[in-house]
Amino acid sequence: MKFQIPIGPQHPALKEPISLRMTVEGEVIRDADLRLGYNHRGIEKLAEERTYLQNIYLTERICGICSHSHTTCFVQGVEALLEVVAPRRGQFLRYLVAELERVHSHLLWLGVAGHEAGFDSFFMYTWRDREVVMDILEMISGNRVHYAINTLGGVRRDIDEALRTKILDSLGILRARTDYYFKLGANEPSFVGRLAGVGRLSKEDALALCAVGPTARASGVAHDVRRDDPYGIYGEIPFEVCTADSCDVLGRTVVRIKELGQSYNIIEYLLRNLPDGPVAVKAPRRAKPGEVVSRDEAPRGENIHYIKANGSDKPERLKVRAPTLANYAATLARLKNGFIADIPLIFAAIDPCICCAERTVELIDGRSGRPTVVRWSDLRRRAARRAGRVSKKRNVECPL
Amino acid sequence: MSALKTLLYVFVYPGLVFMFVYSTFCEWFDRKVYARLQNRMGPTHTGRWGLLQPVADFFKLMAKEDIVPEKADKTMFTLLPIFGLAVVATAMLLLPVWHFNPAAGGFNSFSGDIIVLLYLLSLPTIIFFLAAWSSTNVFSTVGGTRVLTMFFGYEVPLFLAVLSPALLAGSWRLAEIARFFQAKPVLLLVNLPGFIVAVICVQAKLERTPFDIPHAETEIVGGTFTEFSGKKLAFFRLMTDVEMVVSSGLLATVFLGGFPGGLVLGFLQFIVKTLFVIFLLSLLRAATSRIRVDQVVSFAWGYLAPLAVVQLFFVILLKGFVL
Amino acid sequence: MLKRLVRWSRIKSPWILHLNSGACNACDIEVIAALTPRFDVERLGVLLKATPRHADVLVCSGPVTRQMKDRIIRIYEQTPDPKFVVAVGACAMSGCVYRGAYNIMGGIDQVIPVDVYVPGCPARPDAIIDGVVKLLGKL
Amino acid sequence: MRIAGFVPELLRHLFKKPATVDYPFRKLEVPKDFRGTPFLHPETCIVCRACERDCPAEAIEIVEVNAAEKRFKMTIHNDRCVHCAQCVDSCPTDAMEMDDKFEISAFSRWDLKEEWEYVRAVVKPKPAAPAPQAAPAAPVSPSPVKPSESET
Amino acid sequence: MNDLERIERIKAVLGERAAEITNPSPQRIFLTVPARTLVPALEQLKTELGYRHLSTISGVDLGDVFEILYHFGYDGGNLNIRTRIPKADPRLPSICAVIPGAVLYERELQDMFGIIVEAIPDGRRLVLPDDWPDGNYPLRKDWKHVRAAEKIPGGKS
Ligand code: SF4
Ligand code: SF4
Ligand code: SF4
Ligand code: SF4
Ligand code: SF4
Ligand code: SF4
Ligand code: SF4
Ligand code: SF4
Repeated sequence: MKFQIPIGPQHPALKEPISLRMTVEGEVIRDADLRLGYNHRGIEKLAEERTYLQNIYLTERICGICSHSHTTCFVQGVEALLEVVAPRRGQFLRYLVAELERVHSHLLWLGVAGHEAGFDSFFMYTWRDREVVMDILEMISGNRVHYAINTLGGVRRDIDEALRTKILDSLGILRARTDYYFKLGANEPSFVGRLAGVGRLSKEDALALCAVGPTARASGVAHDVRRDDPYGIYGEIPFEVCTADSCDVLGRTVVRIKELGQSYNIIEYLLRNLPDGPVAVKAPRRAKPGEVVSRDEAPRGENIHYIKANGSDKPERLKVRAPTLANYAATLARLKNGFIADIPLIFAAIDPCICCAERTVELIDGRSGRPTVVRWSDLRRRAARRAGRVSKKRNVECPL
Repeated sequence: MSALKTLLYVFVYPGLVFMFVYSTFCEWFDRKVYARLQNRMGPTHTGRWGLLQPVADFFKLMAKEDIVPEKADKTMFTLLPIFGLAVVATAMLLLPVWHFNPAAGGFNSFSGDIIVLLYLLSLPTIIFFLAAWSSTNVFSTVGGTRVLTMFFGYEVPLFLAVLSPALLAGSWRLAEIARFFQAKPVLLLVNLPGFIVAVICVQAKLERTPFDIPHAETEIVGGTFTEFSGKKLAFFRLMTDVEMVVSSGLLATVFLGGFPGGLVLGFLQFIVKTLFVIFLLSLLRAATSRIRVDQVVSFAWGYLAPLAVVQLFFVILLKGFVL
Repeated sequence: MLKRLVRWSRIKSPWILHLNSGACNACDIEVIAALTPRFDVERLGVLLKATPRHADVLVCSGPVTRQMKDRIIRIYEQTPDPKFVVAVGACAMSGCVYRGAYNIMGGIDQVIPVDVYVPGCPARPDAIIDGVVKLLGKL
Repeated sequence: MRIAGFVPELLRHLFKKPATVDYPFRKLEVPKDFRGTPFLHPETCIVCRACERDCPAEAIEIVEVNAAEKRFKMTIHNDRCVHCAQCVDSCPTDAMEMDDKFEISAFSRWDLKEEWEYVRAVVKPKPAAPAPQAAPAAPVSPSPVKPSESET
Repeated sequence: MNDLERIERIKAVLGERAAEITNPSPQRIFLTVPARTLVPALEQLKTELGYRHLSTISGVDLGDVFEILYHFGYDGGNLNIRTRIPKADPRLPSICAVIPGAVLYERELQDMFGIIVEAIPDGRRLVLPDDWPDGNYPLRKDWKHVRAAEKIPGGKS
């Protein structure tokens, strides 16, 4: 007997609208379908009508969590098309902001994960500490979220000595807090039990389904664009690619926390070795016909922009693929032949903000069309039960 | 005179007026403590220190449009909130405060009132369930089922936990239990495990984290109350607050030695002791993450109930051999 | 007297429902950030509610995408009176950088009436609080 | 469940000052380069329309009121502006500037539109091209009428 | 392994199928493969040379033809496989059999360009709204969007 399950976006409290439809047979999902479009704005078409300069601000607004990674990716590509190279100080600042953004994004993710688990105090504490990063970013760029710091040929603002020391000081606080959360996470068995063994994505699957970012890294796939395809100055920065072998949600959490530490190191390195000089060079407005593929490592994984120029001051084509979409593909295919009970947890694992995945699931009987309602919560309960069994069987060790 | 006293009892203290004032105060206290534990300020600008916040919430809701969903069972939907409030108000009257005189009988103090009180405290759960059921919203329905599932988890341990002090005191009357422990305060320590069990059960009864499963907003929106708005929601909120006061009052009576000392001192004792219990509840709320329904049941039966039973046995042995 | 009481309570206890109709996430994050310790809107009696039935103020962010239009209207209708709508961010006011995109209907006010517009991209949490406070001041 | 792990931290904060800034009663300070609201110095605007061209959000609109008098009207649509300060960077004569106001919420979108009506300014080109963007938010182009960045 | 070696290897493996292969900038290789032989070519590249991480698929409307680019990431750079199909008959073989992760990108192509991806395992609409009129493909160059007039409530105060 086959059912159809649409998930969302009827949920009145949803944050960002997406929808999932699944066909299930008993407990097993036979087919999963993702329905985007609730948040589709048509940015790619719009980009063809805007100049390169305007497009920086447009790509920034693809997403408000990793806004900087999109502009970085875009600007890198356009700089290649325009044949300009950003000065070294400009590049240092650009990637400084990128790493700060990674910190803010991972802290945000931790908080939301806590909130999703009903652990509001944890959420409040991580978000309080996130404000430290937000303040730094605001001081550097003049805005809390859309930093608008990238421009063609460099960055728009410089930092002074006072700010430099201030950031270095703040790093101490952040490091201490991150260590604390690390310990708290490791010591809270209910939290660990909830995450371990859930949403398994084997290394083979992660590779076959082109997963990116922490999702892939938690499956032991050491993909990191910063190292694989070094852009900007990443070739000269020492850092480690953090991976975990547990292939589950817990692994993804661990990878994220470890990456926080790496980011602090990178930030420190960048600030200590900040070269002197200008932060930007002048860039022409028109690009010669040509095409470029630009990639960068956003907090959630590989981000790729394909830009084709036609000689005017507007791109002929801008193709954007944000990391979450790449992971949706992996997740969707994984859902097939998986258990209904696993849906929420799998989603929780790839997604930056889990709140949106909180929808009702409606089971529609394939034959009679009469909807039998299965609730998200039920699914989650089943999921957890299954997870408990699985983890007991495999005796999952906490890698923390 | 006694008629006047009864009237005062019913309407002023601990009756309706006090009930309203104190339960809103307790909600404020709870919210404030919770916020402070999270390094926030909590309600601040509604009245002094935000004291009037729950009152404002109440009146705001009273003045709001009241939507009855089309599919809902209209009578049930409308009556349940009022009925619920009436139940907890009655329960409130059973708390042995004010004219604290164990010798005198009266409508509010009789042998077995502890059982009646516990029974009255179970009713809200049923009312929540019915409310959820009658609103026919999917989220509410889940909420309702969860309410019932949890009910079977925590109710028995709570009964067992409250039973042991009663056994120790050898009475089924709240006032006498309290008096017994006032006479022998050392014996209160004996009941410590029971107290812990009872606090956890009350937390579950009040559906607060980690037991806020029936209205886990990240999972099922507003849960039980998804469809309730306006007055009905206001009543339900007030009802939960009163339930909190009554439960903490009950715990304070049986585990913390009641509220002796006549009008003024007794009143102070009442406030201090209930606030202490509420503080514990808030701390519990802040320190935990939500658990799942099946975990509630297994936790209750796996840990709470055995602990309560052990406590009970211990009390029986104690009573048999030592006293 | 009663009127004043009601008015006072309304000012003191605005419960919000957050509605994203296709925003870039930044405004949403800032709305959530307003709940966290730094800004803590609970000081002012603001609680984030999960269902429109409990809400007084709809805090909308993001331009209205074609797909979300009907849903926004439905949520607006589910909210009991008196209800207010706060449009947070340039998107919710006018569509900002997405103006002219084929899947965008424009700001929230193209679909439901808006009471207060909070500019910013994203609006800072304090700006959002300021918007809500201004709205309350108008009551 | 080891609840106790978190309790000391919680209790510690009970007696600490909350991290909250009591916002509407105590303002938060914005950093010195905060990007607030753009505004125009009409006396230096030469109507080169560079700001209008570069604005990503169609927030700047310049219309000619009277061609003979060279009167122009600029509208900044604050309901569209994304506060990116690109107009400030683009303006060759520094006629555009950002202030640090961000609490500009209004009850009507019309109240968010700011207008200036002015006669086109004639400004001498600045003597030397400043080192491009050495200073934050420095004007990008040295030439007043035709930003040289436009064609290369 | 540097770019040149990679190119040599690709040439060796694909032989005839590699119609054109360029290396416009370091870490970027562009390879043109005819649409007919796309799937076997990808298969070979995957099994023999290990190009298995598909980043995304881009479509470009070049007037009479659609150009489709498959962006593959590898350790140290990026391989972009280009293929062209006529706009009059926009048919493209699905590569999901080789790269299972490609399905969302292929669905996006269908939505946005009206390309018919043959044998796609799941061809439902992905990004466009439910009430989107059929036959409108936003990313085609000849498709223009007419803005609806914006009405600002209230008058000037
Ligand atoms: S990035 Fe994709 S989903 Fe987002 S607007 Fe562009 S086409 Fe739509
Ligand atoms: S992955 Fe996408 S949605 Fe998520 S933060 Fe990055 S750009 Fe935004
Ligand atoms: S997970 Fe985050 S990005 Fe995804 S829909 Fe939810 S809120 Fe939006
Ligand atoms: S995470 Fe949950 S509670 Fe928080 S805003 Fe999202 S839906 Fe609401
Ligand atoms: S106003 Fe700006 S920050 Fe807010 S949703 Fe729109 S683009 Fe994002
Ligand atoms: S700040 Fe940006 S959006 Fe606003 S007017 Fe200037 S260029 Fe336009
Ligand atoms: S760029 Fe400056 S000078 Fe030119 S029109 Fe704008 S404000 Fe005037
Ligand atoms: S170059 Fe001339 S036409 Fe072009 S924007 Fe500048 S002033 Fe206008």
